[in-house]
Amino acid sequence: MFKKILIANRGEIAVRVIRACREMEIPTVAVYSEADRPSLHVRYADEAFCIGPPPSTESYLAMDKIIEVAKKTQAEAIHPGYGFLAENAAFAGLCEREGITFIGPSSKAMRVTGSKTSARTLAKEVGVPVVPGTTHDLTDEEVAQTAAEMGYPILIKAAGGGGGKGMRIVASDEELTSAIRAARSEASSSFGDPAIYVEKYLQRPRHIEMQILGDKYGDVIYLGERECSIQRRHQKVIEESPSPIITPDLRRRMGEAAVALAKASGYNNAGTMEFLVDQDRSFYFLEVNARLQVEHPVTEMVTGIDLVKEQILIAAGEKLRYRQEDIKLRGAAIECRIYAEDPDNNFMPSPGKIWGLRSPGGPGVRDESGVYEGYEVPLYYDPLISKLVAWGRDREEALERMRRALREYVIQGIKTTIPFHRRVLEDPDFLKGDFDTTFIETRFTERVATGARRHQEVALIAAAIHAYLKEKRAEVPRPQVTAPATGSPWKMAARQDGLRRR
Amino acid sequence: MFKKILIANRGEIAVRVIRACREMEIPTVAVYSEADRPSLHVRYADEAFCIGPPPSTESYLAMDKIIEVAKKTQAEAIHPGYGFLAENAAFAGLCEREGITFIGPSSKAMRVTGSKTSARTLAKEVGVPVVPGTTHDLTDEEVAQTAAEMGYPILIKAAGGGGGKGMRIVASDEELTSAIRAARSEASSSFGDPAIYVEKYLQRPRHIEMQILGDKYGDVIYLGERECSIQRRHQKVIEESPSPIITPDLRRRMGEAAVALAKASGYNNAGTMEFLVDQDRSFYFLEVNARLQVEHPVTEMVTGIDLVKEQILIAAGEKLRYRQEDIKLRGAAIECRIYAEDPDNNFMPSPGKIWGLRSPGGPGVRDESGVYEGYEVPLYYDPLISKLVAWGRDREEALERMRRALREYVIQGIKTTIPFHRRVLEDPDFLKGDFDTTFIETRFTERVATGARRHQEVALIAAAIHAYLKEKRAEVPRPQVTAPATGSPWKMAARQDGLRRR
Amino acid sequence: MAFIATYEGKEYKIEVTEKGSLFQVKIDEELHEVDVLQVTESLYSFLIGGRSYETDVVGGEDSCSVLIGGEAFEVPISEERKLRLRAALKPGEARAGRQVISAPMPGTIVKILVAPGETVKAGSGVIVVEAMKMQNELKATGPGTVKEIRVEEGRGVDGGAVLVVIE
Amino acid sequence: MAFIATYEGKEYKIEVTEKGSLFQVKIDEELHEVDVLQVTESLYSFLIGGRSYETDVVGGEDSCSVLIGGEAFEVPISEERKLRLRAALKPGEARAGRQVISAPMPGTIVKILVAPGETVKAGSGVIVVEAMKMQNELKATGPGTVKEIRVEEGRGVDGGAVLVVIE
Repeated sequence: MFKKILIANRGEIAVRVIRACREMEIPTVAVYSEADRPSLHVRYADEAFCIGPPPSTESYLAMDKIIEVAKKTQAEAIHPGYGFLAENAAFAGLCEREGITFIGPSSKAMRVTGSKTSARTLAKEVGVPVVPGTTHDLTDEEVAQTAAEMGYPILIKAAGGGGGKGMRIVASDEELTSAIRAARSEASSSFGDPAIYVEKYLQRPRHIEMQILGDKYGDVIYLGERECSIQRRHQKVIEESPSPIITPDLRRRMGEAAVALAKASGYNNAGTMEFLVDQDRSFYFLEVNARLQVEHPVTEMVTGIDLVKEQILIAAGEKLRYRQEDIKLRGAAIECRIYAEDPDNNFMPSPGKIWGLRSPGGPGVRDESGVYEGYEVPLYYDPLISKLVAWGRDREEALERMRRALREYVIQGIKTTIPFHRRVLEDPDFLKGDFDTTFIETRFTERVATGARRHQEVALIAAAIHAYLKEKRAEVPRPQVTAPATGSPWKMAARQDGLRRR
Repeated sequence: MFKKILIANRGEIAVRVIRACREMEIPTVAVYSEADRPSLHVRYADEAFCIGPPPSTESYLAMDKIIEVAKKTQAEAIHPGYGFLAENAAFAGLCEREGITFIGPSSKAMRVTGSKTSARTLAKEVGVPVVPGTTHDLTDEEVAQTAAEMGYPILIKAAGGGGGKGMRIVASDEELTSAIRAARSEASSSFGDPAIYVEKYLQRPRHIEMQILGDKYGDVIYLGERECSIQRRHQKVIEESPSPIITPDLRRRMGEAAVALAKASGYNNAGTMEFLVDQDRSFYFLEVNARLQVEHPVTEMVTGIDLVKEQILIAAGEKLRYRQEDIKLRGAAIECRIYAEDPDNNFMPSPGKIWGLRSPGGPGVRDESGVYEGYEVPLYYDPLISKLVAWGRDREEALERMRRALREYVIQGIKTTIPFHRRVLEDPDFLKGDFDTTFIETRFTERVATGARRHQEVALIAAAIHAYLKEKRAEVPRPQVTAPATGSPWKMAARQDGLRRR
Repeated sequence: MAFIATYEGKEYKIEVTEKGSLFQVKIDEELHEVDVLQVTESLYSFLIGGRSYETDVVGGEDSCSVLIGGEAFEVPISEERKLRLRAALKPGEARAGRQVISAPMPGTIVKILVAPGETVKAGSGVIVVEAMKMQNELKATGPGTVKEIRVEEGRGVDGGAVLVVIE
Repeated sequence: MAFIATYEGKEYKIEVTEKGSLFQVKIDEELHEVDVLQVTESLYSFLIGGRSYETDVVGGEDSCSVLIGGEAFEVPISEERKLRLRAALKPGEARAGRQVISAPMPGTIVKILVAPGETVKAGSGVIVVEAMKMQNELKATGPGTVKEIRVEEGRGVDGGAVLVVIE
């Protein structure tokens, strides 16, 4: 087994990987940008090294610096997390040449699956249907030409990666120029590569993906699907496993298609085959995510398998520990992505300081967080601060628990998507499982102002008492409190002011 | 379903029950003593009423006051948690007469199983072996006489309840008088009943219990065993499911014995049949715990069944939702009880204020806590502040995760059993599953002073930097900090002092 | 102490009195007895007639943000005395026919799409701001002429900073 | 600033210097460069030669409790200057042949098992204290005569309070 692993990432996913390493008793090395000294992954790792200024192009995407730290610390392997260098074949290749194990597929498999051209060609070869579209990296002129031939609506996508970054849906000629500009610019800053291509935009499909695991000896299994249709701005926000619409037979057929694709491309390690599923339950291969996915916990909770540990074991050359018949789904799991965004203001990013934090607990609830009270969410990176996951005996119980957990979760100081998730989890269509990828934008009505507002009177009382206590503190000279060894003098002062009743 | 449930308990178990009610969308009523206004269960419930002074005899054991609150709030059912009134047949009977559903077995079943005499008689009738001993409530003279007849060592136990309260092991005549006095006094203050009885003390047995669920129509199933041999002062501190020594055949035989006992006593709702298991794997029935157990989460995690919800459904008159063949154990779960006690000072209680709290998270970890940062653990009650539970694919992974979680868990301001658990989880015999109920007292060696102390130098550096910063703050007049809307001014001051690097 | 609070357009007079271990809060003419436990500076546990409310309150100068059971409320509130004082001093302040495009959050100016003096239509893109990897094109809300551009491409800006003025 | 710390009987002289964004800590003659982030008043993140330490420090007057990776350390530490000053002033202070039975934690006196003037053996029970539902019988550590009983049955006592003196 590896004697040390470097994690080339930040935030909650870096913490997630460090936790797996701690369980396996493998020492870890964190890297961080100058903006990330206070980040949790720096505290959790055994070693930590600064690799440059805040912009990710100068730090988390700076391959040479990361390799340098790995060599200096004698890390034998690098886990890339997701985003940043996770699907960068050049980086995987660099690791291979430097004799460091990249925890993910080989650079060769990554090139085959990372280029959408060859992935789709491969799919056709093994008989898996694909969504109509181009697969080349197109020039601006080629995009316009393809759009004209194919007819609107079309989808512009970044060749370099996923996650909705660099993706634009275009409904007409007028929108095309600014959409191309925006897509290239986002693609460039997110993946270091402005290449884009075009796909036909299907009407009201579901986005469903298959998790696979493959070892270095050609063995591949699938671990069930994830339903990822709840998206805004083409970015997933709620995922679940199993999908409410997948039958055991459809699961088997999609799983076998995913395995066939993986085998044909010589894929190993954890990976995801993304599909669109039509209203008549036909499925179309979309692309390969040659990495761990953000939503991997829902699969972990229904299969009982720790995907990060399996990634590490596979990268270390172990054979798969499971056969297909060992994989059994139990119950249902759902994930809500908690972003530092304002759901009442078009999901605008809301960086800033977290003044108060109360995380949910209790049965069936798992919070994968990268933040803490007092932490300042920086501007420079993806605003995902936590993944809240709930497991239940069935979908209904998973939803019950998620609702309960969302009620317990309080993050103060910044806006988050928690209120948005609460609304989705009360939507009758969502509860029935009746939705598609356009659900949030077209059918889900934000009930921002219409809610019951049951607590209006209490809100007035709360505001008045808070204002009263503030005024009182301002008037009376603060008593000389001898600060205790630890703890907040504010709390002490409040106590001494006689606010604590009974 | 019930329109409202009152929870006649406090702390972490009250929070646990409220969480189940929230998931089922049943409003809750909390009761609290004057010492418990700051307790978490008061904040979590929909309604909360003070029922008297801190001593539990005047509050949590005051049946009339609790019934009065239930009537006032129109609560249709009462969940007793564990401890306090949970196994009090008089209270269950009072609820029945007042037309309030007691969430637990009927008062009749409770009398049959609660009296150790009839429980043991019943066991003999259905052919389940029992540990030798008396079962009557004995006078001091009868205790002495029985001890003389039976021979030392003997065990004095409280007739009114379990959990090690009111229990004393007596090795010789000289210890007897003070042991009787202590047992009666503890039994009286814990269960409101000084009755005690005597049992032969078996050598090096394992303490293994069977979880059962029975509905009001005579259907009973078992949900696998819990291994509870890791005890100190006859009180469980670490529990796991499954037990490392139980084979599928032994599980079936013990499960069937448990079901037979439950059926013979007309038992319904959740309950536990406690057994001692000999070194030759013979099992002896010990007693019935006619309530939810502290360690119920390990069973929940391996079966996937929420026991508190099942209790509520059964009490509401629903039929069992599972048949025996539906119960499948998956993986392994382990629980560490986090007590406010000093493990380096003979587990002395350590009440006081929690100045700092960082709870563990991530895959497979569940923290059932009743405390928060700033909370003061009161003197008056059981010092259990949290139950930390870890699940894994197998026992090894559950242990890995528990070790990782114990490392993440920081509670400042009071002493806790966290360091003790860390030491047990590194003990080679424990890891092999080779232990019995005497393990902690006889074989486990506390490595308080002998540990590797890898971080001695860092500790010196940390102490010096902390002292330096304190001196510096004391010297320089504190700058006028404009307190932000929320948050600790200490942190602000620290920032402005330039302590936050990079 | 008396306060004036506004909620959904309606104004409320609220009087707060500390009374032994309880607070009495009178909203207009209705009296509420409140058992208050302040857990942290911004977290309160209130018991009002037996009902339990876990409530987070963050107070600015003239307004409180209140969170109860997941519902968020923005309550403008001031001490009555101070409010009267201020009202007597404050001059009128209004300005029309002018659009101020300001940064919705802290970020970096990626591209300025207009030039001073240029006329714009309602909905035309004016400026592109990037924060947390997302580009946002800010648009004119109505027609007008670009009067001022206060930033340059590539510059970082604070949330709320004025970027472009259109008249 | 210079400090004197003691650990496992050994005395260390430690010098702390703030140097730009780092701290230099010299223990006896060895120099350590420490990157310090104070997260809360008692939680620090230290980077020392690339190694990351999440460290909790709670400081009393003359001693710090330090927690690193689950290991707890009690480090007596004082500023050198103050220590010198105090050493010059402090009179000798020792008292022998005397047992002080004090409350190990806050609790209630359940029973006093001895009377003033009574002789006790090593290991005899002296007093029973109850806290958190557990009764603890405090015992004499050696033989002697009960000199003073400072409490009554049924009374509450603080942790550390002197209960019985035996000579």
